[in-house]
Amino acid sequence: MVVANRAARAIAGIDADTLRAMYRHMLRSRMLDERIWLLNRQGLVRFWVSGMGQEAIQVALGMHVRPGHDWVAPYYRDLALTLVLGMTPRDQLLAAMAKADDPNTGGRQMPAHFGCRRLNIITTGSVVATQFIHAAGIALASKIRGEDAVTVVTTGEGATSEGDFHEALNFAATHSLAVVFVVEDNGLAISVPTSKQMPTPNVSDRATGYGIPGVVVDGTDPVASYLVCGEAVARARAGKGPTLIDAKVPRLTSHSSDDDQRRYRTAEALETDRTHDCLGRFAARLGEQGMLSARDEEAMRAKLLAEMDVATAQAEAASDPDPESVLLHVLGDA
Amino acid sequence: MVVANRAARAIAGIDADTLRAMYRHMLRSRMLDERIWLLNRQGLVRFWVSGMGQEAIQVALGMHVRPGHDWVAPYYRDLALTLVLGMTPRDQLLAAMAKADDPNTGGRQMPAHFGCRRLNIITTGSVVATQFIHAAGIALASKIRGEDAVTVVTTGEGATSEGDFHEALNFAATHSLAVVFVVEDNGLAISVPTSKQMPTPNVSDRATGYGIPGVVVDGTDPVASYLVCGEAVARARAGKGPTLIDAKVPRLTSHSSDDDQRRYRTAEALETDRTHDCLGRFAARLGEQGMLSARDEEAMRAKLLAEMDVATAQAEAASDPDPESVLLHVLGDA
Amino acid sequence: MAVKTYLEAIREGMRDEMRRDDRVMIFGEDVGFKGGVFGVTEGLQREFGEWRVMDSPLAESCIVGVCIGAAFNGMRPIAEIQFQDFILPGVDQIVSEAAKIRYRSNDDWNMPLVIRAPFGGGVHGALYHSQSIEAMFCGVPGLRVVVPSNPYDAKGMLVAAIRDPDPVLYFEHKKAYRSIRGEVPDHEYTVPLDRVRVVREGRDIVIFTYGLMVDTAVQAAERLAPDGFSVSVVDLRSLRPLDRQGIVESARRCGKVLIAQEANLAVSVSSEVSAIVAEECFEYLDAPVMRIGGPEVPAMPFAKPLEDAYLVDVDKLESKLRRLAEY
Amino acid sequence: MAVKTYLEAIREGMRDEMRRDDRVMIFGEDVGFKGGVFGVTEGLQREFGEWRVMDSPLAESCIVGVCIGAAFNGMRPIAEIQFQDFILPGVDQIVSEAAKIRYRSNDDWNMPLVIRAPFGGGVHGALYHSQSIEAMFCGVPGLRVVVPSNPYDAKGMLVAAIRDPDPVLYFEHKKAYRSIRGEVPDHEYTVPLDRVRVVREGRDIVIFTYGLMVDTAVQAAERLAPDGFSVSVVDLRSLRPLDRQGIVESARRCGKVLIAQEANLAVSVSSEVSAIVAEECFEYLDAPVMRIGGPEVPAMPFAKPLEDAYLVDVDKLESKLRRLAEY
Ligand SMILES: Cc1ncc(C[n+]2csc(CCOP(=O)(O)OP(=O)(O)O)c2C)c(N)n1
Ligand SMILES: Cc1ncc(C[n+]2csc(CCOP(=O)(O)OP(=O)(O)O)c2C)c(N)n1
Ligand SMILES: [Mg+2]
Ligand SMILES: [Mg+2]
Repeated sequence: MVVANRAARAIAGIDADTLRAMYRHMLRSRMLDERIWLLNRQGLVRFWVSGMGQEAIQVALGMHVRPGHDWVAPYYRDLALTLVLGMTPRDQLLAAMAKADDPNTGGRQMPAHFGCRRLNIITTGSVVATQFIHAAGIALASKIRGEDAVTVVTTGEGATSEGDFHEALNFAATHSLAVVFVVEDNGLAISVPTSKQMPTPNVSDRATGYGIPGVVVDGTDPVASYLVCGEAVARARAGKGPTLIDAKVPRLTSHSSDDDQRRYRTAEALETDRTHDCLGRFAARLGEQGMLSARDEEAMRAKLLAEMDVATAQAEAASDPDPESVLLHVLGDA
Repeated sequence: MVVANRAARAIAGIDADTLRAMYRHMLRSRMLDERIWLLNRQGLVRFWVSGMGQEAIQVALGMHVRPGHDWVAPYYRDLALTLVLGMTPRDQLLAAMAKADDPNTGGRQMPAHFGCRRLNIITTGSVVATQFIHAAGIALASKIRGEDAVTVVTTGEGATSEGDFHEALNFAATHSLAVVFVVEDNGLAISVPTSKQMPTPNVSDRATGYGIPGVVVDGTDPVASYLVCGEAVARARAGKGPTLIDAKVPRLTSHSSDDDQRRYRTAEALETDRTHDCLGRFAARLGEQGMLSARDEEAMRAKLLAEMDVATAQAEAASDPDPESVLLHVLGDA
Repeated sequence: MAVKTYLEAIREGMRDEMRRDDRVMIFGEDVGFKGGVFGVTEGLQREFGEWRVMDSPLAESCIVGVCIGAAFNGMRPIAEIQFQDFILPGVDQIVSEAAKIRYRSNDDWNMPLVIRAPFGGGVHGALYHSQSIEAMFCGVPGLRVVVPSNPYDAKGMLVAAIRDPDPVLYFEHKKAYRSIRGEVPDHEYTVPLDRVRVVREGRDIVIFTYGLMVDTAVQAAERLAPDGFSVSVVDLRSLRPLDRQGIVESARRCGKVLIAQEANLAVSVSSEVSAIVAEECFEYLDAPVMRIGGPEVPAMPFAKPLEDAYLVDVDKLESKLRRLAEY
Repeated sequence: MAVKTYLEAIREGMRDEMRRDDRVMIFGEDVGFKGGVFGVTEGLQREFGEWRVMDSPLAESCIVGVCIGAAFNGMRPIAEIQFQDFILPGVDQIVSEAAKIRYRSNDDWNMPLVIRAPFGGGVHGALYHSQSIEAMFCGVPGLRVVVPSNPYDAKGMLVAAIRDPDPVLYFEHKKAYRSIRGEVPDHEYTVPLDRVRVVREGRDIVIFTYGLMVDTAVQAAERLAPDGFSVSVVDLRSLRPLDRQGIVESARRCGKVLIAQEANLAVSVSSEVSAIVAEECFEYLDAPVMRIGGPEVPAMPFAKPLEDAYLVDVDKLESKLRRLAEY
């Protein structure tokens, strides 16, 4: 990739290649997300729950994970995270269209119910908050075997009201397990604002009570997010225990394709969210630093668009699950 | 009651009558507790779970509750609390011997599963931690109706690991409900020490994360406990929201009559606990202040012993539940 | 009488009771300003205010437990669980607490509480937005479990549930919300919580069923009429307690019994109805008691071919019915 | 072969598997230094260390969820729930997660997990230390639910459960711990998780039962022998999946069926066994399928007269059996 002449070499110690890679991940996720919305409106995807606006923190986090070595317990908005780890637009389009070859669930679950054994991404269901405890258990196993794998787990802020959130933090902190808890805090649980969900504005305020670090970060700032996640992962890997990260993000779409947020949010709130979109601001910042020219960006988009087109075509052409397979995989062979 | 000549009028603003009343409550509970252990060894009580060592905080709390106006969600060690509120040794002996007239449960539940509608003591089961959320719900109803009733809820420290603890604190704090959460922290959940239960030594450390006051108090010190509970109840009554009190207490007995703590605790630990017995130290303190002479104390004991004897005889003579009543009270009449 | 949807009938039941009794309140995720993810509580917060139609945190044990607490303290709460699938974090509060409060306190306390939740599939809801897990509660003494199948019952049973002094789980088929319509009186009425309803009278076979499957059963029954088979359809309405007498009467009269449900069969409502028939109708039966329901797989998958394969539709029900008719 | 208690057999099953396979670990309240409230894990922490026999916090969702996580990451965890009654805060992790992991991931993941818990009454445990709520899980696809009735099965089925690639709920009758003894081989063996065991052969009536009630049933059966009634006793052993073939064979051979259990009857294992018999044995039955179990009340009370009234003992079982014999 051509870099503008008097380009900076790094921002806050993160080199230009890494920053460009991060931007590309974010853009790729956004374009895939937009594609899936389009397919939803065309009737080819029956449900979608989007990650738009939350890409920066996800990509920042994913950059520190060693795929297949570390462990990931994601939630449904983590499209960008799964791409960073090695899943592909084709994988997620197969899922979106509920095709037999969907590597996440074989078309059995709604789209955005991520999972991939090869990459140590555990299978996720729809019941929020259960994955917190899984993450603690995964990290316990790593600790018992003396491995340095780190487990990262993500969630929305609403789900932190569930008891499982507390049980997981309590256990992980008690045994200094290598877990990074990341809250992608978009201020809403469907229609319920944080003020009716919890008594303080920051989930990370809870950290003190468990004797672990709690950090608030602008989750739309890839640089700040990268640094915070890097520190938390390093801490975990060094055996120093969990960190609770509270990443503030906007929710750029309705809760899901079955929802219409204009019915419960003001026009101003929607506009404010749009001004917090991570993508354009990051492109501008990289541009200012001479790390990404408008031409670079256009070329990147063009390539990604081609990727989306191919992947869409492949997914559309793929087979539906066999009706009789509904009976398979309840129990294995003893 | 005769007060020694140059007696102090108060300790820390608590007048002598109140202090003596508190001592009497503590002693009465202790004597009843000892009586029930005796009956257990005689085979007349099939199970007992004791409050010995935890009387001071319970009595201190109970002194601030307006019985029948405020609400109480107790746990199984709260014998002393129930006595302060107005239940009697006879009531609890009927329960201990599983008699039909047991006002708590009619002999249906194990002893120490307290409840009394007349006194707004909700019925309690054995599943720990569920009562936290009930307390929040009770307080919500009071708030909706604009009443100034306060709800107090107690627990051991082990039970705070349950998700319900978090869900209750989160909800009560979000809506500034009039709940006082009291942890009777004896350092053990059956055999599991705090160090394996939670990451910090004090449950009250959690309070910050919910934006509410958290206080550690010596739960064997009736004076300190009285002040802390008084403040929390006043705060709640004034509509300023919940407080989390972490009262440190010893566990002077095995977990229950089915347990033998000598199998998992050291002789030193048992001895340390004995030196933290609230009862003798409070008697001595009142004695030093001229508020309670040895003669007063003996007279008090003698009266209480007579009460225990009468109550024991009454409970022994009371009827067992009718076998056919096993079918009653599953559903009411619609 | 106005024709209303199943959803409107439920909303009206709540609204009318809230107007009559200010102890009635609603608590659940998104029930307030948004009016619930299905719109069942739409408009109610505007009428009754933020405290009586209250958004809960995202925590089901909290939803149920807070309602239990409020009921201790004189309220008549209605908890809304967003999907029946998500009731499980609240199971301990329902089964260990609500169900046992009257019994364990020897009648000192009782628990007037309604827990509403949408269940059922066929709405591309996949594993966690399609389940029918009511059986889990139908074995629990101290609970009532009811499922209305039409707007009239929906309103009348909900009003009865709100007035009932014990915990009632009131499950609504989410596909019925806007697809099932019927006449609903404007005046106050209740429908008993523990009586079957004979939806269609027949002589040869009786189908016991509940929820949206009542409709499917009526359609299947009609398909057999031209062939001279006369099929009863009985809506169970109450899954706990079951109306033993109502079941036995129809089973004895018809002599052939089919139990149909959307849920998987093992250890379910279908099992208990079959066991009751076995106990009480031995000398009246002309054929084995048959059952049809979901397969023994964890839940309904998302992909359309899999969802279709999972669901009992009119065709599948008809062919089972013919097998029984021809026995 | 040495004679051991039911409790010793369970402990030995865990110990042997832990020696053979260092992925096996135990996690639960008080299981470590104390060795569990019943002493089942006594001595195991000494042998295997604090990490493989680990005291959990007092939090059942955490117990199950941590074991799920550990199983994702290559371990073979055994969760101990202190009493079956206290499994309910962990139900979501069991039913929404463990049971659905293989299916929802399209076989990408599986969940080799054992959850042990003592159930049953007659030990003055009152409402919350006496329950038999296994039925709640027996309708859940993706789970295995087993109950051993004797030391030989207890060890062999536990070893099989640990090696099984899916979640197994392994329920132990707490009154059997020290009261039931039997021969237990020292060598390695397993007992299949899904086969009934014919405990006693008879021609006239078959009793299907499980857990401690197997013993009661054998005693009741013997009381009828002098009167010329020949009674089979079949131990179900696996409550999910039920051994359909094993049930049908005995039911057909005997023609009269009694199902006995400690749990209340509605929507229970007894219901499903009855429904299976109804479906498969219609032309073989000489009498109605009968059931006996706990009453429909929330749980067993504490007072001795109430506990006795609740429990099915040999006398009650005998008189039910005589009614069936005389039909
Ligand atoms: C246990 C449970 N209850 C309810 C739901 C329904 N539900 C799905 S997403 C959601 C809101 C989640 O909000 P948050 O955790 O903030 O995540 P966000 O969607 O905002 O990213 C709810 C209530 C669920 N999936 N699981
Ligand atoms: C949900 C649940 N799990 C387990 C138990 C069994 N149990 C009863 S008391 C207890 C320990 C409680 O410890 P703590 O909360 O510290 O109270 P303490 O007995 O020390 O006062 C346990 C594990 C229970 N009653 N409820
Ligand atoms: Mg959110
Ligand atoms: Mg304790």
